Amino acid sequence: MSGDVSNERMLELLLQMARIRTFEETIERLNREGRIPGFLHTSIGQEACAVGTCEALEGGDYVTSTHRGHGHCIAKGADLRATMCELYGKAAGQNGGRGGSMHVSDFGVNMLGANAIVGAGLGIALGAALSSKFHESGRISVAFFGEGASTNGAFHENLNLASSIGVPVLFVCENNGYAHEAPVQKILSVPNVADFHTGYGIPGHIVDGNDVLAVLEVMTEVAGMVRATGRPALVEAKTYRQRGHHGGDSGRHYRSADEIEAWLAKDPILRLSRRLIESGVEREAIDAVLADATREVEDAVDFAEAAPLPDPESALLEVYGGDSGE
Amino acid sequence: MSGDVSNERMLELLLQMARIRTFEETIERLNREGRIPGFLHTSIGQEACAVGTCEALEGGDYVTSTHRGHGHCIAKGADLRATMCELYGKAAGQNGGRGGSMHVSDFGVNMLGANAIVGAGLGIALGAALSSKFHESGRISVAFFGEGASTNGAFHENLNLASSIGVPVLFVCENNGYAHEAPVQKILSVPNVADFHTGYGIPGHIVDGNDVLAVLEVMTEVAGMVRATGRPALVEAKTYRQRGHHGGDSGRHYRSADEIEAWLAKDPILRLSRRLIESGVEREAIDAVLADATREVEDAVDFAEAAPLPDPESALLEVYGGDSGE
Amino acid sequence: MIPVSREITFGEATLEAVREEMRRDDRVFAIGEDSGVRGGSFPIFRGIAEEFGDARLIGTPICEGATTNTALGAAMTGMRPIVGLHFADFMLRAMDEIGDQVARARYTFGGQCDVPMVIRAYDGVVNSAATQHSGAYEAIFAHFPGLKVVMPSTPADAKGLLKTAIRDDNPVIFLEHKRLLRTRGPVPDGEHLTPFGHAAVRRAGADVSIVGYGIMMSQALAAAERLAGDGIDAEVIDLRTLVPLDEDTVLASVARTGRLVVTHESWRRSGFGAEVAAVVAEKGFADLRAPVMRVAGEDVPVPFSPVLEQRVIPNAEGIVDAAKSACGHG
Amino acid sequence: MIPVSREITFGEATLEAVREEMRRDDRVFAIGEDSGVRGGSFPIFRGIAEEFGDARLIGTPICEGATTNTALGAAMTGMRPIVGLHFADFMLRAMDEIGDQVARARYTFGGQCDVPMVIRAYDGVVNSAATQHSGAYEAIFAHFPGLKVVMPSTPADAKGLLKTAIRDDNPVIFLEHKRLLRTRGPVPDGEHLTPFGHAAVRRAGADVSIVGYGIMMSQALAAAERLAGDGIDAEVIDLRTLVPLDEDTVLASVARTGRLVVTHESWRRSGFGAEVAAVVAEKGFADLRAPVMRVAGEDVPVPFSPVLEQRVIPNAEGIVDAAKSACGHG
Ligand SMILES: Cc1ncc(C[n+]2csc(CCOP(=O)(O)OP(=O)(O)O)c2C)c(N)n1
Ligand SMILES: Cc1ncc(C[n+]2csc(CCOP(=O)(O)OP(=O)(O)O)c2C)c(N)n1
Ligand SMILES: [Mg+2]
Ligand SMILES: [Mg+2]
Repeated sequence: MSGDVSNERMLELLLQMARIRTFEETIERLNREGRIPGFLHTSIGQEACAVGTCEALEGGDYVTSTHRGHGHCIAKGADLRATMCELYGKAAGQNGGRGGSMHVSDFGVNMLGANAIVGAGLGIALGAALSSKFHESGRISVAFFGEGASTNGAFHENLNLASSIGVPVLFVCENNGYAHEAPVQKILSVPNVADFHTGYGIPGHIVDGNDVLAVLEVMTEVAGMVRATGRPALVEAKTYRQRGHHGGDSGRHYRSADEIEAWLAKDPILRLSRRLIESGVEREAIDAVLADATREVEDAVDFAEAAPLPDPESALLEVYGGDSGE
Repeated sequence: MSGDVSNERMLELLLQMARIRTFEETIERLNREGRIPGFLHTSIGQEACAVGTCEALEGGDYVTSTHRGHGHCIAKGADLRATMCELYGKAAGQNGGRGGSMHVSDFGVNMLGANAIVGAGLGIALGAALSSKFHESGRISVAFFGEGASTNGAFHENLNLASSIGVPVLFVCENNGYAHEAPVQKILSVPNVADFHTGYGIPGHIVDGNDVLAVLEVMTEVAGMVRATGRPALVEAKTYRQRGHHGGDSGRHYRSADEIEAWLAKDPILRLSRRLIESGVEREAIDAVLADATREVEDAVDFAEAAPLPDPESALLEVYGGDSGE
Repeated sequence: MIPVSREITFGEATLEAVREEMRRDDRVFAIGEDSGVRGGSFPIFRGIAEEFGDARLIGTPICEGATTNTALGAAMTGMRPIVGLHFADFMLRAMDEIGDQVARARYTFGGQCDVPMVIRAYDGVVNSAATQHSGAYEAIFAHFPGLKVVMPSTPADAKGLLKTAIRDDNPVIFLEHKRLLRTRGPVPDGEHLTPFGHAAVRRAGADVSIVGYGIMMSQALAAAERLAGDGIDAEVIDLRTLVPLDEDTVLASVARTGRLVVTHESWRRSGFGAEVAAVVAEKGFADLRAPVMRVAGEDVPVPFSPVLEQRVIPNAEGIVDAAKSACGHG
Repeated sequence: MIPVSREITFGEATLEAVREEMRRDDRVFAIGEDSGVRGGSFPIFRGIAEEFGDARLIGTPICEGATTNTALGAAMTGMRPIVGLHFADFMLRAMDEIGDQVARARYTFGGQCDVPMVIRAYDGVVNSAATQHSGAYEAIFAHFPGLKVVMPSTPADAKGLLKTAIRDDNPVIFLEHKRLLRTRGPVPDGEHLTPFGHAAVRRAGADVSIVGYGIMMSQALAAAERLAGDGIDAEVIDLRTLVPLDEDTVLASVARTGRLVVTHESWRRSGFGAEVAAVVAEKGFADLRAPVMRVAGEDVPVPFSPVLEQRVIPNAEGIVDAAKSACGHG
């Protein structure tokens, strides 16, 4: 399986995952140090989901995300400097510093935003897919969400609506085992979120979310089908949130050390690195990629540190905009 | 199947269905004549669902309903005079005339109300079941709802919540083929609402909703299981709305005459009458039951006609009540 | 002022607006519950499918929340949805979507996108529809920055304001009172747009300013007639849009009359009348010669029984009493 | 006035209230999202499971709507739920349930049942939580007849009002500002109940009445100190409960001072300050000697960046300016 991915492409996937990892480890520290304000939810350990999925997309495709959205944003091609500025609350952030971590976005690459309300991204992605259908653009939408979101009515309404009206949207559940402190089996009665597909007459798939090559393979197939048929699909990626729910949560008082250890051993970056070695790539080439990621993130930090804050008065602008229709 | 129901019991079931039928035919006319105000949604053709289900319950069990709630209310044992008064907007209605058709209720028989918001009754039934669990009363709750409600997030949230916390609530879907003008297959991608049971780890059943004996049999079994296990279940009764969505809708511009005819032939009262004849009951006995129903309803109308209107100033009372906690 | 060409109903006027804008701009489409979207008792998009095909009238299941966020996603990516949520009551089932998503997308994303969408619903009290089908929530929508809120009172405004709403690049909440739907009035032929933020002085007067919108306009005008009989010359102002609010017209009126009565059918407490009262109590205080009176719905869930229902909604008589009381103080 | 026995935090005070009432009455139970209900950053029911067992702290999935209607069904049938919805923002996802079901059940069913339930949530702006975690919707809840709305500003009131809320036979929306949770203050030992509908005069003064609630009380008191330095003697009134509203205390204060500044952190437009202004502009008009000023949140979705966030929330300085402006007019 996925034996046909070239070493070059694997190194590219590694770079993307390392970029997200380094970015999030860095902002985690900067947040603790008080340089980045607000709440942070990192996707450390889940990078293969974001990267494997976005790698299967075309540039014009749309993505929506959750409160845990840095990885999706970066994987979709968001500018690292601008994204870092957004986290710093600087004017040069994509949102002008108005959104921060829970609202990172880059409309330039059709990343339509993280969202702080569980389940809200699904409908927005559906609407973007409806646009694509109207425009006959051939674009599809991806809505990332957590397994916790599947306990909310928005999940059900949107899957049913998408199937009922027929639009090309790919619902991607990153099942990381926990919704804040709640283990998935406490809040869901089915073993797999993908099992819900039967209720909506759409295909459902499960993939190892810590194996970027497996994610890429499944997503390539499913995204292609969504594009070809103009109809929705549901994919569940089984993964794990290595950190706490957010910066202030160790994540250790409701999860066993053994469980965490076991998942660390399945770390997606580690796994791809091992795979690269097996495929004959030199350790140095891998290290060079990791160093590249570090350099990029450092550059973004330097840029954001030096960037100006927004003018306080600009807080009153952009509530309304565009043409007033008059 | 259901061969063990005595003729007496069948006649009792017939009386209950006829009572609802006559009641609704009567209020339909009174509404057209302007004597009963507001919107009316009748359940004509669906009586077997209400009667077969409530017959399987015990007196203390709770019921919640929808905008189409007269039948559920009467089947649960609500006082006919008071219910008629409520429809007239008279002071002697259970709600003092504040609710009308879409809010008929009788808390004296634990009928916790019709509800004009699609899907809202599910949570209220769930909460009543939670009460029963706290009180260890052995009571269960039934939430009646239409297949249209199963496209709303409230349906999904409540089935999942009920399963997750474990409460004795029986979700009864009356699939009458249409949500207002929309045929079920336009708004749902699964053939049966009961199919959703798999997503919530609860049992699901389908029953012929126009056969009161079949409904009684299935509900007796399922209600017993809900009571015994303290856990939810889902039953779908396949039935048909003989009338339009509400008084102002003929129901004929989006449904074929053939379809309507075919279902009229499956009328639940007709079917039970035929069955009674087959079981050796005299036509006279059946007619006597129907006459009883007519008399009861006429009595209720006479009572309601003569009953006083509420004092207009009472409109300002009962917004808050009970103990103010101070 | 308006060239009287023909009389049509309020409901017909809104359908004209939708049809004209859909012909003009193929990014405009309609979306709403399949049940009743085409016909039914409140035909919010009657005739649209016939002219434009099913592709431009998306019928949905009963999922107000998902429908609203879907419209948002479409609006963020170049379309111009008109959402029909039928009864305004059902908007409560999409309050997160309307208040937390639609209203804020443009601002939170730093202006990276426009959000050109209209959400239409029928609100207010009619014929014993009872509490869950009588809701009117304009005060709530006006609270959320990012939304515009429109409440027309005439067929001409219904058409002109709806066309303006559809062309606006911001989300517009467009609320149509059920009792207005069949009222008739003159509507100009041809292109007819009514700008936002411009109140209409429906009757000029010198003694007291009666400010309201929507269904209460007919009551306000009736009250003004009766007041005239008692020698009180009332000015009647129709706000037309609550957001943006035409403070200038209201303040200028109060500067002349010195007295203010605000009226709406929805609940008094924390209603939009309080906002108007507060604006005038601040910016027009020097002109005020009497207490600011509110004539609004009683603070109770709307009851079913006609005698009760009538007791809780405001009417011309209440406006007359309030205006007299204000003038008594003057 | 309050016998000072000990100082505890606002958050601890609410947990004391919950614990005491759960001990007192076994019909009282807690329900809320499983995620974080026990601990986490905002421990709305910390320690409850430990003392009362999982049976009386129902952990739910992420379904605010279903949870609220479930609590309603339990309340209608003899239980007394306390619902924890965490961030007030999430209440928008239960707006139909709160506004259309919970608020109206008693009235619509003609008093056949009581609805003894409390809905708790954390609201307001804190530390760049950004727009969807900074919401405060008291003006919306106050609009729905049938709800009571409580916004305590001190640990003592947090405890006393929450205990009163739990004993109330009507639904109570109980809103706790996130920035208040760790503030400390004296809380009396033993049984401590604070009645609804009684505002607290936090500082007596003769020149201007500053009326507010919740988080703005500290700003109002700071403003009063600064105003005192400028020779302006401000009275500071803490409403404590918005519904029922203690009109008498507010009107009596304005009768003495002739000037009113209303303040809240939530949005100005159609905010609760408008209601207070409207009540006084009607019932206290004869006493008013200056424009009624509102000092409230700017009408923008709360932005993330600290410099922007600070720009949009009101503070003592704004209250000082408004009070001076009012006094300048007097
Ligand atoms: C409607 C809503 N309810 C509650 C929350 C609070 N909340 C934020 S994240 C979260 C858990 C989400 O779990 P999951 O969907 O599995 O995503 P994960 O955090 O694991 O990525 C909760 C309950 C919210 N943001 N929105
Ligand atoms: C939340 C909500 N959305 C829309 C409506 C309008 N409405 C009333 S009944 C109905 C159709 C319901 O269909 P179904 O659940 O199948 O029940 P039936 O009418 O067939 O008994 C709709 C859409 C409503 N009452 N509540
Ligand atoms: Mg998760
Ligand atoms: Mg149906």
